[in-house]
Formats: sequence, structure tokens, C-alpha cells
Amino acid sequence: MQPSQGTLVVALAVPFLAAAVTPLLYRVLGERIAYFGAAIAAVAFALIGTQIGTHGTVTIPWIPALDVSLALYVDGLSLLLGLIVSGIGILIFTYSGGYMHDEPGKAKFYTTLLVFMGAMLGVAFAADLLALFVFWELTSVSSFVLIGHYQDQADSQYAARKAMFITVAGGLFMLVGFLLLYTISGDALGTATFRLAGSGGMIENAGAMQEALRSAGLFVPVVALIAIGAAAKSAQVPLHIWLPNAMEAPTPVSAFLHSATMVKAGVYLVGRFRPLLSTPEWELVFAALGLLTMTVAAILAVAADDIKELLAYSTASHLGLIIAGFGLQSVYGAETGAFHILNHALFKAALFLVAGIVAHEAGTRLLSELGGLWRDLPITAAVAAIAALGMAGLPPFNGFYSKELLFEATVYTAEHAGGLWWLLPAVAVFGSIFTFLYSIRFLSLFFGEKPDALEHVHSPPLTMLAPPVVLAALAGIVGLGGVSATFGVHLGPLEHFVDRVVEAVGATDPHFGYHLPTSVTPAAVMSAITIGVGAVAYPSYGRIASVIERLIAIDPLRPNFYYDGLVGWLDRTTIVSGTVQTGRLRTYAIWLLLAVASLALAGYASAGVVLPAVSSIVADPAMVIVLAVAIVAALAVTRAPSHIAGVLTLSILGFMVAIFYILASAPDLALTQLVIETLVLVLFLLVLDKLPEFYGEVDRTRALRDGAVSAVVGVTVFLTVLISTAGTPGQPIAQYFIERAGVPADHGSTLLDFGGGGNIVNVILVDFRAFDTMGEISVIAMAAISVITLISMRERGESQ
Amino acid sequence: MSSEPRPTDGDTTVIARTITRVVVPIIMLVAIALLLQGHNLPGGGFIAGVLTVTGFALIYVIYGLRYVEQELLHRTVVPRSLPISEGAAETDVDPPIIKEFGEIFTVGLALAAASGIVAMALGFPFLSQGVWFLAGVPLYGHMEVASALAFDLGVYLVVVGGLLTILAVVGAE
Amino acid sequence: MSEHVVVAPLVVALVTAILTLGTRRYPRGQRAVSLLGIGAYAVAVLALASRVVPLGVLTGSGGTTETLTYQVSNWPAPFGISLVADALSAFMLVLAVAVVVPALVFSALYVEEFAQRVSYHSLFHFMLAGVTGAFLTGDIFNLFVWFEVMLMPSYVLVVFYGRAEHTRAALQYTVLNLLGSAVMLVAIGGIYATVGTLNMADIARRLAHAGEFGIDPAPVLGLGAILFAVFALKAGIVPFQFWVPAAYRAAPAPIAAVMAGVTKKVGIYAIIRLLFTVFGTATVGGGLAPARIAEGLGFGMAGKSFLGLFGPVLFLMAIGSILLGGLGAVSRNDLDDILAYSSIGQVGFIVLALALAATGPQAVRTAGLIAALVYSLNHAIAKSALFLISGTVYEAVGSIRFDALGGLSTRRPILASSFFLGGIALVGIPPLTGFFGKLLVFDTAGKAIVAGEPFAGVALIVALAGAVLTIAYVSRAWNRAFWGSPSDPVTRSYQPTALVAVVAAFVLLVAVLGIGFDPVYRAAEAAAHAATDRTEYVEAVAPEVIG
Amino acid sequence: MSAVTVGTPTILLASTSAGSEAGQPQVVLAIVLGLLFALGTFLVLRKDVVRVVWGVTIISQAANVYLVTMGGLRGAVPIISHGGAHGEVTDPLVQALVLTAIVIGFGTTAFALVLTYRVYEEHGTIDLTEVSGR
Repeated sequence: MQPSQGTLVVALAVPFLAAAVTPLLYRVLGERIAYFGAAIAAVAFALIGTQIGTHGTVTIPWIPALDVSLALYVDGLSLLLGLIVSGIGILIFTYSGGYMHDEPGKAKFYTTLLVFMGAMLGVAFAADLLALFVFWELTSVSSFVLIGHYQDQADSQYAARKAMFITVAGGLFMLVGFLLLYTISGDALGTATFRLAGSGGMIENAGAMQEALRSAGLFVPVVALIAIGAAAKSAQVPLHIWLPNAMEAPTPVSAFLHSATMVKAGVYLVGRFRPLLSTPEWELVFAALGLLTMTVAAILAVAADDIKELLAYSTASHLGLIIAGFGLQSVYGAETGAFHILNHALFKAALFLVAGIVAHEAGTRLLSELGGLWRDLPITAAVAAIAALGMAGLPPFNGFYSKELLFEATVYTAEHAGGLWWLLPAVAVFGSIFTFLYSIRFLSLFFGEKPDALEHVHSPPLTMLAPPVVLAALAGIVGLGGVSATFGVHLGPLEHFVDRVVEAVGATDPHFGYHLPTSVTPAAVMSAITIGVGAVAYPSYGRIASVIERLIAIDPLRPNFYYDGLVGWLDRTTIVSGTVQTGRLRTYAIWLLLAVASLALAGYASAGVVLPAVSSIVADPAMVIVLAVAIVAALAVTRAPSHIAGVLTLSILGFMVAIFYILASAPDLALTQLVIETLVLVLFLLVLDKLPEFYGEVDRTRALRDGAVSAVVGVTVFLTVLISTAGTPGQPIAQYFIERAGVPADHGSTLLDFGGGGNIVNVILVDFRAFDTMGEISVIAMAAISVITLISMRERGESQ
Repeated sequence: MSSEPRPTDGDTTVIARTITRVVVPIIMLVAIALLLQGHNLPGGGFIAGVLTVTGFALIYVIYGLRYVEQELLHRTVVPRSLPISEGAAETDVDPPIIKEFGEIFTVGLALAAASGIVAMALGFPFLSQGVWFLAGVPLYGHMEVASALAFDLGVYLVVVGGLLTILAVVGAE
Repeated sequence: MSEHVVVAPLVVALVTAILTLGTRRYPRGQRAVSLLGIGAYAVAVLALASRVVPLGVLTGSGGTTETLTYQVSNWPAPFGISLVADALSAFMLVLAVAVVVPALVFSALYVEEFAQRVSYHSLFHFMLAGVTGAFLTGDIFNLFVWFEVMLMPSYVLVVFYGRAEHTRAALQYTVLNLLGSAVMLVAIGGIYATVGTLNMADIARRLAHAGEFGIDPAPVLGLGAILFAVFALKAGIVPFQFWVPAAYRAAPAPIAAVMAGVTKKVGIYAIIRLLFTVFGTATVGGGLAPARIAEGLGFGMAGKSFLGLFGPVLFLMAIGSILLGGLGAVSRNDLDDILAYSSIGQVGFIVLALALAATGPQAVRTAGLIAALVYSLNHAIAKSALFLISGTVYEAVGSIRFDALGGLSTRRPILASSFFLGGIALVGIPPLTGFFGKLLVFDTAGKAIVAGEPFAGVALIVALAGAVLTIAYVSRAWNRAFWGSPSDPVTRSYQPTALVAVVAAFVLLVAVLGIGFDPVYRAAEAAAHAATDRTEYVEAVAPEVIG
Repeated sequence: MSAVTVGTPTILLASTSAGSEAGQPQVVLAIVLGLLFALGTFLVLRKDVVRVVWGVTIISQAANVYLVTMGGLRGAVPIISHGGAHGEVTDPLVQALVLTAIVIGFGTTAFALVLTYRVYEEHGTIDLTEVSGR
């Protein structure tokens, strides 16, 4: 069934429209704006819900010239993400109503959150690469604003900037990948298109696309570029470092953006591209990336003391699990990814909301300061138990099933590929052990002894309690579905829905089902090892954590070592202001003149200009004398012992030039030059009267260096004159002026097509090229105004 | 040094002053001749303009700026401690003489531009020029009128006004 | 012939400049004349643009672009001066309008009364006349004249507010540009001596048929390189960028906006016109040594065309500009400083697209030019808006140094949002215009890679590095100036409502033009075609032949 | 619009007439201009602002001389009597261009000088090594 264009467009537009009115609406509604947001999310959720069962593309033209449209594609994967975004959105907005009670900047907060939700829905449904990218970057920007919510805190600023830096930069790499795909699609599909999914899209022609990519040698680069984008967004090692800092955001943001939805964008992307690019290279890149992240982030989580930090690393780790799943080519891989997106969203959002409640009510987020909270927060403790055990991968909670699928998928791959691929299941188990450890550690804050420092902890308001309860209930139901399926009662709609997701990520004819293990499969054994080793190791948790802490304190291993080093250097570098922009006119002029000279010489050389043969040096003796005097004058200027002497010799040069003009048959020029030279002399004398005598004795090395620069300039000019005077262009336009300047022998009473003057130069100035003259007199007028301005504006105006 | 007599004032000799008195009118005459004949013989707005300015410059160098203003242009001299204070005169942004010069080049620019726009109004492209031959003019008999003269006059005025402004401002300091 | 619509923008700017000179004694009248003049200028430009690029072209519903010519003083080309309005000129003129109108309105509110009366308005309009003349003229000496008309006011506007560092900046700016002017004269003289004409269309034609005109085109390559250097000086491309940071910081905010937004683009325009229209198909007999070296390195395609030299040169200059601008901006502690360095880097992106265009095959050439034009448009709007915002911050707070700022986002939310929008447009966040600029530059590089140009890979890496640097300095400026606890000056700041309204409305353009990008792209496409269509250009001007 | 009729190209002059001497490279001028540019450059690189202005002045003057040279140095004064040209005149176009350039050069020189004065006022020195600084 085709999806409904109207429904989808409204679902996507509603959050943006709501965002646009939020700043105003906030003045009316005040805090209740949170429920307005929840209502908007609910509307979107309902609208998207109506599209379950549909499949296909709807297109809204946007930039026809570039063949870009806001095409929306509906399939299992986009519906899954769309429902998670809007569904969790409802809960987050509701939760925020309680959580944000005393916080500043609520109007901005809700506006941005709504924009984010709209953008995230856009990411879910976009069928066009460019449209996808638009929404993708919008989520990064809203994330920046939300992480920096407490904008006067240095930590928030640092975190926001880091997140923006990594996600936007990663996005740019991805964009390059998209563009390469676009260009290649021209070869593969006949016409270049940005269309990814749907009819006529790249996925439909995956074979041709792969072939074209390979023949252009771009297959691996494209996979790598997309991997960078996905890794940046989904906090994969080594780009995971922004996610723990992002916890500076208010907790609803952490729950919404940084666990359930935005960070899923990268994962989603991998899933979306899976049918297009899934190959052995793909498998290698993403299985390695995913498992590495899963393990490293889980280890880091064990060392965390802040509960939000623990959850952040845990999020990265679970996203790694999903990526690894999508990386593996078998159907189990697809199922792992598809199912775990859902499971993770449910339990992790719930855990974040729990963390928010704890922080809000207990006033601290440090594990070392917390414990025994179940007495004060019994419902919260129950929620935490369901969610945390799911996270740990303990049967029969929801996370268990998707982790089983991952084990199955790794074993499957290892069995088929053999060799080093056996590392996959080993690493998966190894990482999962840490997952088990930190999950239990998280849960421990509700049990055991309550520290004395902790005062009575209030129970949270209903608006804050209900959302995690709903999430935990859903997680619980998914978990129970596995139990009942063991006895043959399947959670039909869910399994069917996951089927469609699996199909969307490239598996053909899937039959998804999940249940508790009923026989000793490799996966069941791996789960048993995980839980067993975890349980044995848990008593040594403190020691393990301190070992990890010591390890990550070593600089090259420190997660932020590279980022802080690079950005710290950038923020302080004086490489440009210190070495290039020195403020010395001398340096600037040298660069300018040498660059011009080398460009000219390069031009002559590369065009193979041959120096004209000089048969004889014929020159008018008068001219030679005049020019010789001019040179002597110029030399004298450079060696002038005083300003006055210099100016006087300078005017000798000027007068020689005037005589030269006479010899060159240019009386107008000579006259002008003569008079102008006088004026310049007067002007110089007037100004020099006020200036100090300053000669600036030249030191030898500097004179030599400047002499070399001058020589280069001089030689360039010398060559330029030689070469250009040798030119003999046919039909130079000057002839026209000579012919047309005067008055023809026969003429009527008006003359328009002749200049009508004897002085050709003047006729050119006032008629043929009067336009030049118009500009020129503007310059003179402006020179006058400028001089007035220079004098009358001094000491005035802005001081910086 | 505004209203103070310039140090050079005392230094200029009687000979210099006398020569100036003789030479300057000649310069002015030559300048006007150059302007008018520029279309046919060496000359034109530029040359005439710079020559006129030179004449003024000569007087200025020999006699000082005060003389130019008071005696030649009949302007009262205000202490020219630029920048002029805002409160002094609401409408005067420039000291008096510079204002006059400013008007000269403004008029010159306007004249030049207007001559171009008139051509547009007559259906020709911007800055088109023409020549009219008039028969039966008294004394001349046959006379040619070039529209370019208006443009050239504009050029002349801009050069005179602009350069004098520069000289006056620099000299006033 | 008397298509006055071509010359109208120039005449309007000139007349307005003269009128503002004449009304200096009546400050209100002067301001009214100035504002009316800029309105008339906008109307004139739009009228011209709509003739050259009909609406149908912009909407994709058909219609063809036209190249209008105008022979000033009614002498035929190449003897009289030609004005040529093609899609490229029209694009640049509209770009100028987009910047100068808000800049002038801003000035009327921002620049102090006295300064406005002394000369500000006249200088502004003369500068605009210079810009307009440079975009329209089809004659290289006339281009020199309009360059001077544009430069003369900019010299004094840089030093408009007299302080020591401003004077220093103006001195450097002036001396470097005076050298540039002298060098430009040499280049023009040399080209005239070797080609025998000054008309650009005529030069293009004579170079294309060198034999028939008895021309040896070989020297023209070197002379053209000199001319190119002068244009690069105007555009502030490495190694001609030295004057940029100090001059932009010294100039009053609206002037910095016009200089970064418009006069820099005059340099870009002139480079495009010279290299792609005039030299586009020029070739030299014999071997172009660098072209052969480039061939060896894989720059290929251009063969013995003039672009064989300019392609690699542009490429090196682009890399230098992107890195120098980015690394320079990232550690500055003052808004204007960051924006000034940033403009070096951003122009580097434009030049990078041009470099790819110069070396690549036809498809890449068109793509590169479109990218350069779209990027220019975004840079013009975003950077100018940011300079105006910096001016507004100065007006409101009294400083633009980071150590005196902080917390503006809570105190001045609209101003802060405007900066945010402009900033992320520079970064290239969709759907703002800046995104499309980056997109098209990347796309050009991608196309070049697919076309097998090995250096395109380097171009792509440099572009990515430059983009990352942009993120670094924009986010840093935002953090330091707009987030954080309000500093004392910020707490005491006032709200210059009118200024904020102007900049907010202005900066919204980056969103409006981004969301409605289709016509922008089509306009840039038409301009790119006009830039490379030498035949159309020559035929429109139709220079006559003597003898 | 009668002037439009100029459009029909007529054979005005044999194209070779003006170029008869143009093919001869001007060695003397090349040397002189090279030296002038070199000396101007040397001055521009000094630390005394006044000398820098001198340098710029020399360079722009040299550029003007260059431009005149480009017209070829042979031929009569470009003044004609009614009825058209007689004999061979030198290239009037470059002269017109140079006239424009000279006057523009004066305006910019004047500005540069006043700017120098301003530099002195602001900094108390015209030594560029002291004026600069970041």
C-alpha cells in the first residue's frame, strides 16, 4: 500500500510549525508548554502510526534544478525510527514538564526540542540523500543548542562545541560520500540522482551501483566516508568522545537525543545503506567498528562514577552492538540490528529518566555517593531493574534476545569465513561481560546500604515517573514476549513489525522470531559465559574500575587526548598572526611584488616567449640623455640625505618624464606632467614641513635583500617591456581615433559620427572615452573629500 | 599655525611677490585659453584645471593662505583648527573656503554627469557628444559648437575644485 | 543600442553620489537622497537583471538569457567603451544589491551624524559606482578606472575612524593597492601593445584567431598573469591577502560588510571574466612548460590553453587561503578579526572551485563556476551580515573583544540568534545558502575525482580541513561572545532596536535563499554559462574590424 | 541615432602603417623602466613612510612612461586640422590613457601624503618599524 503524502507531510511539518510558535506560545502557556510539546509528539506519533503497513515513496519537489526533492520513503526501518522518535518524544516532553520546573531558558529549550524532533523524523523518512543530509545536520545543530543549555557553564560550552565539532565534521565526510554516490549514479543509472530508496533509487539498483563504484575505484572510499559520518553521529570509537560530555545537557535531552534517537541516526544510516553496499568490505568495516566500540565503550563505562556518564558510555557500546549487527551480512546480523534499535531505545531512555529522577531528587549523580534508594523510590527502582537487566542482557529481559542474535550472527560469520573471523564471537563475549558488570553496578545504587550523607529522597512528581514506567512496561512486555514465544505464544504484531525492519535493511524473506534458548546453542553458551564470568568478577568491580582508570589516564590512551590537543592548539595558535600577518608593510610589499613578478615570469616561460632579437639599438640621443638624467635622479632619490633633497630630486625625475613626453610627441601629457609635478612638489613641501627628519640608515644585509627583490622586479619589467614592444598587432584600434577624431571634409550642420576636434587626445578624453574621464574626475573629487575626511575625522568615532 | 602668519611670509622677497603678481594673471589667462582650445590644440579641461590650481598655489606659496581667502575670495578667516566643532555651525562641516572649493567640484561633477544624461534624454547613449556647425554667427561667421565643451568644463571645475581643496586642507594644517 | 537599462545602475549610483555631495549642508536631505538613491539603484539593477535573466529562466519554465550591450558615447566597439550585461554581470550586481542596501540602511542608523555629513554617503555611493562599473564594463582600461573609483573611497573609509591602528591599516591597504594599480597599468599597456585593443570581447576574439590578426598570443599569458595578480589582490587571496585582516577590522562595520561582501567579489568576478571568458579558449602555440608538468602530474585536460597555467596557480592560492584564513581565524579574540580572517578562508573555497573549473573537463568547469558563484553569494550575505552584527554588538556593548563579551544570548537573544544563523551559514549547515556553497564545491571536487583528476583528491581534503576550521572558529566565537555569564559591559548594554531589526532581516536571507534555492541555482547556472560562452560574449559586443 | 551608422566598417588605414616601427623592441626604454621599477621597489621597502610614498610615486610614473612607450614612439603629435589626418601620427589612445592615469595618480599621491601626516600624528613617528606591531 502506498503511504499517504498528506499524512506524512503533516507529521513532519507539525513539529517545525509548533517550534515556530513556541516562543510566543510560551508567554501564554508558561510551563504547560511541555504538554503542548507532548501533544505535538502524540499527533506525529498517531499520524505515523496510520502508515504502518504502507510501503513506498512520496515526493515533494524542492530544488528541481538539482533534481533534489523532499522525497519521503516509508518502510519498516523508517517507521521504526519514526515511531521511536515521536513515541519517546511524547514521554520526554511529559517528563520535561516536571524536570524543567526550575530551569532557565524554557522557551528556547522547547523550541529546540521540537525542531529536533521534526528533524529527526525527517532523517527517518528522507528518501533523498540531500534531504537526509539536511535533516541530519539540523539534528546536530539542535543537539549543539541543547547540550549548551546551561550556557554559562564552561563544561556545557565545551561539551556543546565538541559535539558540534565532531558530528558536523563527520557529517561533512558523509556528505562527500553522498556526492560521490550521486556522481556515480550517473554512470550506473543513466542519470545522476540523489534518490536513495524507493523506485528508481540507488538501492533498487544496488548491483549496478556497486559495479560502477568499483570500476571508479570509489567503493571503499564511499563506505569509509559513510562510516565516518555514522560513527561521528552514533559515537563510535574513536569518535565517541563527545557523548559523555553531552551529558551536560538536561536529562530529558540525554534521554531523548543522546540515547534513544539522535545517536540512532548513525545506526539508522548504516541500516539504510546496508542493502546498497553490503559486501565483504562492508562487513569488515562495520563489524570491526561496532565490536570495537561495543567493547571499548563498555570498558569505559565500568570506570565511570557519574551515572549519566556510565549510561553515555553504555549507549555508545550498545550502538556499537547494533552497528556490528548491521555490519554482518547474515540475516542474523540484520535481525540483531533491527531488534536492538527498539530494545535499546526502550531500556536506555528509561534508564536515563531514572538517572534524571535520582539526580533531581537525591541531588547527586555519583555512584559513590548513592545507594539503597529503593526504599525512597520503589517504583523507580522497579523500572531501573527491568531496564538495567535488559541492558545487561539477562534473560528474560528484552536486551537478552538481541544480544543472543548478535552472538548467533558472529558465530555464523565465523563458521562461514573462519580464520580471524573467530575473533568476532570472542570479542562480543568479552565486551558483553563488561556490559553485564556496569549494568549491575548501575542497579546497585538502588540496593545495599544508603550512604549517611544522603538525606531523605523525595519521590518524583507523576509527570516524571509515568514516562519511565511506560518505557519499562514496554521493555518488560517485549521481554515477556520471548518467554511466551518459548511456549508457542508469539507476540505477533511485534515480530511481524521487526520482520519488516529486517527486510528494509536488506535481508530477503526474513522470518523473525525470538524466544528463550531451548537447546544448547553456541549463542546460549556465550550468554552463559558472559553472565557467569560477570557474576564472578562483580565482587572485584572496584579493582577492575581502578585498573581501567589508570590505563585511561595515560595520555595516548586518554579518550580526549587527541581532541583536546588539536582544539587546544587551534585555539591558541599564532602560526598565522605571528609569522605571516606580521603587520610589517615591508614584508607585505615584498610578497606582493615577488608574487606578481613570478606570475609574470611563469607566464612568459610557460608560453615559451622568445626574447626578440635586438638587431640594433636605435634611440634618439635626446631621449637617451633625458632618460639617463631621470635614472640618475631616481638613484639620487634613493640615496637622498634628507626629505627635502629627496623631494627635489624626485621632481627632477618628474620633469625629465615631462621632457620625455615632449620627445614622444605627447604635448598634452608633457604639459600636464609639468604642472602636476609642480603641484606635487608644493604638496610634498607643505607636508614635509610638519614631518620629522627621518632618514632611516639602511643596514647592509637588509639593503642586499631589498636589492635582490628590486632586481627581480626590475628584470621582470625589463622583460615585459622588451616583449611587449616587440608585439606587432594588426589593426590596432588607435587608427580609428586618428581617422574619426577630426572634422571630415564634407559635413552637415551636425556631426555625430566624428569627434569634431583637432586634438585627438582631447577628443578621446571627452568623447570616445568620456566614460573613463567620468570615472577619473570622480576619483579626483573623492581624493579631495578623502583628504577633508582624513583631517576632520581624526580623533573621532569608535575606538576599539 | 592657522591664523598666524606663515614663517615663509616674511621670507618671500619683494621680487617674488612682484613676479607672482605679474605671472598669475597670465597663468590664469593661459589656463582659460587651454580650456577653450583644448578640443583642437593641446589643452583641455585637465590641463587648464591643473594650471589654474598652480596659479593659486603660487599665490598661496608666496602670500600665504590667508591672503588667498581674504583678499582674493573675500572670505572671513576663521581659526581653522580642524576638525571644526560640531556645535559651531549646524550646517558647516567644512571650513568656509573648503566648502567653496567643494561646491566647485560638485558642480563640475554634476555638469559632466548632466551632459551625459542629456544625451540619454535625447535618445543617445550616456555621454554621447556631438558638434554643431552654426552659420551666420556675427564676427565668426562660421562657428562650431561641441557639446563636449560642457563636459570638458565639468572636468575643469572638478580638477580646480578638487585640487584646490587638497592644497587648502594640507596648507591649513 | 540605447538600452539605457544597462547603464542605469551606474548612472543612478553616480548621480546619487553627486547629489549627496551637493546636499552636504542638509543632513536630513542628504540622508534621504542617499536612501532613495540606493532604492533606485536596487530597482535599476533588478530591472537590468530581469532583462538579462528573465523570470522564466529562474523558475525553469523556459526563456533564454540575453547578453545586453551598450556603447557609451555612441562609438562602436571596440573603439568606444562597451558595457556588457550578461548573466554573470547580472548575478554579481544582484549580489551587490543584496549587501549594499542593508549596509546603507544600517549606516544611516549607525554612523554618527557628523561623519555622515562629512563624506560618508558620497564615498559610499562612489564606491558603489566603482563596483557597478567594474561589473559592467567590457573594456580593460575602463575596468582600471572603475577599480580606482572603487578603491579611492575605500582607502579613506578604512581609516574613517581615526585611531593609530586604523591609520596603520589604511597605510598598508593604500600602499599595496597603489602598487597594484601601477602593476595593472603595466599589464593593460602590455596587452594593448601585443593585442592592439582594449575591448575584452575584442581581446577574446583576437586571441582566439591570433593568426588572422597577426598577434603573437604568447606574451599575453604573462601579461594576463600580472592582471590576474591585481584581481587576486582585490579578492584578498593568498599571497595577496596581507591587507585584509587589519583593513576589515579598522573599517566601520557597514564598510567592512561591503568590502568583504562586494568589493572582494569584484576581484572574483574579474578573475572569472578574464580567465574563463577572455582567456577561456586562448591557446599558445608551442609548449606550455607548467602545463606539461601539470600534465605529468595529472592536471591534464586544459592542454595548451591559458588555463593550463592558471589552474595550478589558482589551486595553490586556494589551498593557501583556506588554510591561512582558517588557522588565522581560529585563535583570534575579537569578532571582526575572526570575520576578517574567515573571509580569506572563505574566498579560498571560491578559488578552489575556480581552480577545479580551470583544470577540469567541461562538466567540471561548469560545476566549478556554479559552485564559485553560489559560494560567493553566500559569503557576501553571511559575512556582510556578520560584520553588521559585529557592529551592532559594538553599538550595544561598546566592545567586540571576547574578554569584554559573554552571555549575549540571554541578554540580546535576537541579535544572538542572528549571529547564530550567520555563523552556521558559514559553517554550511543546511538548508542555508552556505550549505549549498559547500555542497557544490564538494560536488565539483567529487566530479573531478570521478573524471580522474588526482589533485581533486587533495582539493577535497583541503576543503574538508577548511570546513572543520570553520566549525572551530564559529563555535569558538559563539561560545566566547554569546554564551557564558554576561560580562559587565553586556549587563549594561542597551538594545539598538533599529539596528537589530536591520541585521535580523538581512541575515534571514541566508535561510530564505537556501530554502528557495532553486532560482538561485538557476541564476548561478546561467551566469556560469555566460562566463564560459566566449562566442556569445563576443557576438553580443560584436567588435568591428578595421582594415 | 545617426551615429549608429558608423557601424559599417570602412578601411581606414592600412594596418601596417602604425606598426612599422612597433616591431622594434625598445631596449633603452626597457632598461630605463626596469631600473625605475627597481629603484621604486627599493624605496617602497624602506622604513621611512615618506620614502615609501616616493617609491610608489616613482613606480606609478614609470608605469605611465611604459604606457606611452606602448603606443610606439614614432609619429607626429596627434593633432590634426580639419579634413582629417595627414602624415603619420603617434598613438593618441595611450596618451589619453596616460593623462587619465597621471591625474588619478596625483589624487592618490595627495591622499597618501596626507595619510602619512596622519600616521605621524597618530604614532608620533614615521618609522614603519615602530608603526607596525601587530
